Amino acid sequence: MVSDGAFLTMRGIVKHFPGARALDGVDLDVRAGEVHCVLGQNGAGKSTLIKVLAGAHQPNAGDIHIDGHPVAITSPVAALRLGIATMYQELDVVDGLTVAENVFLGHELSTAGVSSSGAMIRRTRDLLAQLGHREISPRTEVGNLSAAGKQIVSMARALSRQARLIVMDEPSAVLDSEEVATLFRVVREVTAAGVAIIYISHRLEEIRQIGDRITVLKNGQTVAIGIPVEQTSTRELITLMTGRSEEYVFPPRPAVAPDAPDVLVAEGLSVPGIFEDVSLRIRAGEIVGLAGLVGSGRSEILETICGARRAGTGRVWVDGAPLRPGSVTSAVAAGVGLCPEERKSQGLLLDEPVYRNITLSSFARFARGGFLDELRERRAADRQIAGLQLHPADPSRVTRTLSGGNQQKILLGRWLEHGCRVLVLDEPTRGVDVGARAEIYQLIVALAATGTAVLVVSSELPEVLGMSDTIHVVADGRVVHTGPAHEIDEHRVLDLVMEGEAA
Amino acid sequence: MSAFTDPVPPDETVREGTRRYTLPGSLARNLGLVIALLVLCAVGWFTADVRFLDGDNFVTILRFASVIGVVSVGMTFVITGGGIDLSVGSVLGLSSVWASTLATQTIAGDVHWLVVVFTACAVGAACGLVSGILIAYGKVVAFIATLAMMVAARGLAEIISNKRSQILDVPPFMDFFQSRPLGLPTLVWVFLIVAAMAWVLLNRTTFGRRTIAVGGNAEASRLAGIRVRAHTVALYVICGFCSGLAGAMMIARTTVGSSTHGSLYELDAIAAVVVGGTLLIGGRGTIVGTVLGVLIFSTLNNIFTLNNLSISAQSIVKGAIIVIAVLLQQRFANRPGSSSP
Amino acid sequence: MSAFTDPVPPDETVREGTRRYTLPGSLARNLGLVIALLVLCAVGWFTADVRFLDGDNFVTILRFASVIGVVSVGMTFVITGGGIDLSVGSVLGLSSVWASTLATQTIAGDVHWLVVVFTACAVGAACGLVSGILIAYGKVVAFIATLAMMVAARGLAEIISNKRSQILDVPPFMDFFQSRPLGLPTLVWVFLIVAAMAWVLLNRTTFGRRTIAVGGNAEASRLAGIRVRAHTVALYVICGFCSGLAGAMMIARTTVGSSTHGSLYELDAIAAVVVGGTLLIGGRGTIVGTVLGVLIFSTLNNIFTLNNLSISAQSIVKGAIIVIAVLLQQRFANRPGSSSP
Amino acid sequence: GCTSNEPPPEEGETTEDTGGGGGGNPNAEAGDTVVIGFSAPAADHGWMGAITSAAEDHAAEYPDVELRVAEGTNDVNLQISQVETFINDGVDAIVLLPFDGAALTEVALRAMEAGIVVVNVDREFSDPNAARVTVLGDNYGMGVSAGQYICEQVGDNADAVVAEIAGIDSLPLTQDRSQGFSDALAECGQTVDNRVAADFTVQGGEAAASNLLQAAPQIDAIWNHDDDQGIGVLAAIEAAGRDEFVMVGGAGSANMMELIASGDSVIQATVIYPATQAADGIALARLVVQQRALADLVEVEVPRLVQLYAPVVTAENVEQYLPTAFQS
Ligand SMILES: Nc1ncnc2c1ncn2[C@@H]1O[C@H](COP(=O)(O)OP(=O)(O)OP(=O)(O)O)[C@@H](O)[C@H]1O
Ligand SMILES: Nc1ncnc2c1ncn2[C@@H]1O[C@H](COP(=O)(O)OP(=O)(O)OP(=O)(O)O)[C@@H](O)[C@H]1O
Ligand SMILES: [Mg+2]
Ligand SMILES: [Mg+2]
Repeated sequence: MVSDGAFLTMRGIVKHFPGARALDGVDLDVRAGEVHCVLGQNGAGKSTLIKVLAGAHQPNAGDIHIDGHPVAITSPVAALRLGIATMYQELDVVDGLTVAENVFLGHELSTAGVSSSGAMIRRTRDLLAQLGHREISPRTEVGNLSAAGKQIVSMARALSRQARLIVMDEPSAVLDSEEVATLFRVVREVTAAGVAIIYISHRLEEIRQIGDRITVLKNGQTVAIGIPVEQTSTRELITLMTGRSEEYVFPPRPAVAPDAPDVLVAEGLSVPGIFEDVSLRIRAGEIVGLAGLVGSGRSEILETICGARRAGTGRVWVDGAPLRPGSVTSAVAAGVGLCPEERKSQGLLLDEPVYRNITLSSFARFARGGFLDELRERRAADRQIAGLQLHPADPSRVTRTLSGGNQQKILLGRWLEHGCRVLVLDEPTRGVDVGARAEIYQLIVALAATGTAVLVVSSELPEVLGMSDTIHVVADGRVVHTGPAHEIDEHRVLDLVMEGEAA
Repeated sequence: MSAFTDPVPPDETVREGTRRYTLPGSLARNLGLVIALLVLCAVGWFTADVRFLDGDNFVTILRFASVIGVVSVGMTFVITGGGIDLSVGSVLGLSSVWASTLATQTIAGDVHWLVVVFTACAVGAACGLVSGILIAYGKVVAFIATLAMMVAARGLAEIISNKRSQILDVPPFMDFFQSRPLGLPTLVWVFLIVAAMAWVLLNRTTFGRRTIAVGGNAEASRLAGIRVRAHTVALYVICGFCSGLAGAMMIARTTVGSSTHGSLYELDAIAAVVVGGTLLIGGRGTIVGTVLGVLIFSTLNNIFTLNNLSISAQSIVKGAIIVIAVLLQQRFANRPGSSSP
Repeated sequence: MSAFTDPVPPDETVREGTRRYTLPGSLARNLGLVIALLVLCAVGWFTADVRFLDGDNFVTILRFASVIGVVSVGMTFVITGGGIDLSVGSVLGLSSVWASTLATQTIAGDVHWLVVVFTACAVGAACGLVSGILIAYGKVVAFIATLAMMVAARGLAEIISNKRSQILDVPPFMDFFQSRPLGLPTLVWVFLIVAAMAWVLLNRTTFGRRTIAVGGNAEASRLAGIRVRAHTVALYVICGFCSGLAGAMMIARTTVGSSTHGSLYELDAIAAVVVGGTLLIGGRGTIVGTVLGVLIFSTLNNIFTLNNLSISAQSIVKGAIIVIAVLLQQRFANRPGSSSP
Repeated sequence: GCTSNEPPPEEGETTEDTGGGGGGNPNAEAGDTVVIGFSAPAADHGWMGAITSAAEDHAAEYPDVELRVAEGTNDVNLQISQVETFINDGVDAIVLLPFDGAALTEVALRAMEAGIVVVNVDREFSDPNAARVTVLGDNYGMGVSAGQYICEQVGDNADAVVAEIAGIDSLPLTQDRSQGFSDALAECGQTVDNRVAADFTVQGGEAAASNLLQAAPQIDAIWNHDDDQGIGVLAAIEAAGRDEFVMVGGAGSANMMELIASGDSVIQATVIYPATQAADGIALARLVVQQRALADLVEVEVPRLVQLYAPVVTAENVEQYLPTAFQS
């Protein structure tokens, strides 16, 4: 039953959660030195599977073999001993520790309990160099790094374990294209040395680029085991995952009416040290994208427009009325809604039921004299859940237990429910599966069609270029180019960024 | 917005959804506490028999619970909103002193009894306002800001009262609080009404919803348009108001205002709130749990008094019972991540 | 989509980002506290002149700080690891009583002074062990578990001591603690050594780094292969050990073991730790800050006494100063998210 | 005994001199069983610990007394509910050392109305009808005695520095003691130059005293309100190596008396504030309930007010008081 040369074999893995059947008999086998991709829609059970493999969850049933021997992975320590290192989907770093300390967390180099920080720093510096990030100092506290920086630390940690199998759960979600390229270079290096990789991503073109074989999960079951990448078309993969055969496309849209009024106008915004002199205008029904590299300050621009940061200079108008600077409440009241970049820490009440997250900005509407009419509230939430095709479609489920893509949909649902003049999206499809991605695009486009202004940031250039009417290219806190999206391509954007940074 | 809705008849889903996955009901969540309380009552019954089961005895338990109960209800709001208030005991003392001094010295003579109550509540709310502003706008950690308030309010109370107990001589005040409408003392009614209003406020209003949101994730609430800082201030004002009201109740119970009133009530109140199942990190609060927590502690004290246990042994038993009550509560509430502090 | 060659040297971009926001170093982080302390000293100097600047006076301040300092150092570990320990004061009392009773009654006669110290530390560590197990394995919230320990330890101390002060008559013990190596009293040396060891433990060892990891992100620590529960127990044992040692120091300072020793030390210790800049939610701890926090409080007491200020006025001023010190500390430490409780 | 230097006169029990226990006294015979409820503040300092221990021990000596001890508490709310519980319970008598006399008056009145004998100990009610018997120490008198003794010691040195280490400053009894002290000092033209307050505990006394000694480089006399905190005060004095002053204690613990007797300490005198008050309260409650009288008096009823005497103990008369001193 163990396939040829398989390093790892998992058979019939079952994992139940209270109220959810995350894995329902999953099979997987991974060979040494290959990049094995695991695909599946949001909530298919990919993360749960790798958590079982990593010893973070105990399966209800199923066997795991390594090198043909049955093993019991009872704890994260056991998995690490077996040579399995994992980069989790939720960033699993400790903010209060330095980069080097995070890399060696759990297997510190020490003499008689005293940390050999010099040795750890040297090793970390080597690892970071290998990952192409010499500029990150091993002594920096991780809390000061961006999400991408944290992902790199997480990667360095996995490498430092000298593992035989490295599991990567959506590592590219927070990386930009260059960083993904570096990641792939490293992946090729380690696989050449015989290390196996399990790679999870929702970006199918990445799978095509780096993957050797693919296992596809659907609703907690395996629908394809170890099919070779070259012999499988993208369309086939999508069919396997979703049961439908549509590739995600940017739905064709009518051009914005030339006489459409400006909905959002920002003049000369700047936050000292982060970005300067940003001016934007978005007309009704227009989608405006900000393109740039990770760390260029796009998130801060969005936050400032939404009042979450106080601008050093500059003002923002919505429908001609100025927003009170530094007040999210006034922005929300004027119809500006922000779907933040870090949905767990900035967006969601993780321990509250789904419906309360959907109505977080609008629950006052379901109240009379301050008293909530929960039935009406739930009914409204239910409408959104159905419209968003949330899975599972249960308004009372604790939000923490939903998969990442579904959590993102909840955030969209919040602003759909609130109803907004300006929707501001920071990385709206991060960690979202192909099916849901297409749905999100459709939602955004349909929203624009009703006259809403949309401002979007995405690190995936094809996405931001494909979706937007107008593109602003941001480099190092400055807008270096503004123009219609169809007149520019990815290479041009990167050239502009390079010029902007050099300037 | 509503352009994409209704692919499914909405009514269907709601009914389905709400029925199948409702969060554990309030009873289930508080089952552990109810069991703990019943066990305690059984112990009281076995060890003290009719003396425990007597109706008057229950009134005694309730009367004792009422003052600390009102304080704990206020504390529930602050803790649910992600804060903590160490100053409740001192503020109780300060408002009792302020109100009684006003009544006995400043105004003297004919003071309407409501003025006493009103003064106490106002003083409490003012203290809460100061703490709240320090925390929400001054960004001082709640623990420290209210610790400072605790120290300062106690000192102010001592200065105002000159460390003497002020005997309140406003007969209508005493008459009101010593009457027993429907067989229960007024103090108990006040507690019950405050608890009921708090329950409605926390569970049925937008204010309560905001409190849970702010306590659960302040940043997400802010980005969703909630005025987090103003709301935080409001929570401390509520807590201060409750402490002030409790100060007036304390005057009613003791006939005096004193700077020593309410000492260590912060610990009692926090303990009752946490035993009740409110998360100390915020984001989840239960008034029913708090009330049960308060009742557990006051029943415990009552049983101790009825039985002749040595004072020191009482302490040890009390420690053990606190742990057991929390274990029971947690077992039934079945919350994830309850091991965090 | 990553078929692009690196058009921009990536080094440039990220370097910008990481450099711009480096946290200020340890000194800068404690600068606010140092300033607060210096301001206090200046106040002391202006109001009490030579009496404040006297060398003996500084020794007085240090001696006063030493006992609570050792407790606070232990508390720093627990809080950094994401917990809290309310039982430190009671455990201090219990270990002082246990050690002195052992020395005066059980063993009597010839007891080596180290036995006294050892007993106190062992009793403290044992209490910490019980709390730690309740918290880590019993999943009782830390606040409640240690509250129960606080109540129970005080009761046990009263039973053991029969509520009397046990005068310790072990001359070598007193001699040791009353000597002044290099001009500083032994008690102060003990404090300094404990603080130094704690600094090394927290900042330079695997154990310390894991403490920060556990406090900052328990789940990530577990996934990284750290035995979070065992580590948590160890933290409470350390805190208990420090309380026990402080109990022995208290005997040295007062010549007696008493069940009343250490009352309300939990608040003082937590205040010193938090004023020092350790995050109450865990994940960041500073021994230097804690030591400065303790010194601020003891200097404050000293200045009050030198100026013959009434206790009530002291309270009010103290409240204000706590807030100012924390504001200064936060201003310089410049931590994000410090408004959470 | 718990001190190792000198064995105290009796193991454990506190000796009695008011009514019960002694041989030959007709009141010692057992009568009908008396249920007595006892409530006092928390034993958070030595004197209060001695009070409760003495009460418990003394009650155990009577076969006809059933004592119900309530948890010691500094929360008047809790103490009121303890008394209410006793009332519901139908005890025969309540011995009450209130945390705050005025605050407990109303509930004591209710107990009296319910026919329960209330014995008020130490901290006085604001209404004399609230207790059948009141056993009082003399806090003001204590201050006066200490002040007078210090006046004698410093003589007519007008510049003498007098310091005071008070107990818990927010208690009325501390206010009374300080008042008596400064009144007596005024008689001889002295004032309190430095005043600090501790909290009746050893550790508090030590901390307050070390700062006080620093604040006042030259002192002529110190009055320390409480001998339990006095242990800490002496430790601080020893650590500072100071001995230029005389110190007067308060309450009268056995340790302090032994030091006074030994004569080689700065402590020269202490003013007694008996820790047997509650024990006496229990003895009196029993007599009232059993309708007996104080055997040595002609009066057939137990008196309404027993105010204990606050004598000054010095090296001359210490032997007389040592046997009844409390072990702090
Ligand atoms: N702790 C939990 N409690 C309850 N249900 C859970 C828990 N963790 C995951 N689930 C459920 O298990 C299913 C699988 O989730 P999982 O996170 O493995 O999906 P995924 O394939 O990784 O999705 P994504 O691509 O969005 O990351 C989901 O329906 C999710 O709601
Ligand atoms: N909380 C923070 N603390 C310190 N520095 C920060 C913080 N947030 C952002 N930065 C810095 O601000 C700059 C802009 O970062 P930001 O993440 O907004 O860029 P971005 O273009 O939005 O990238 P991404 O696509 O990853 O969100 C970076 O240099 C980043 O390191
Ligand atoms: Mg996942
Ligand atoms: Mg960003």
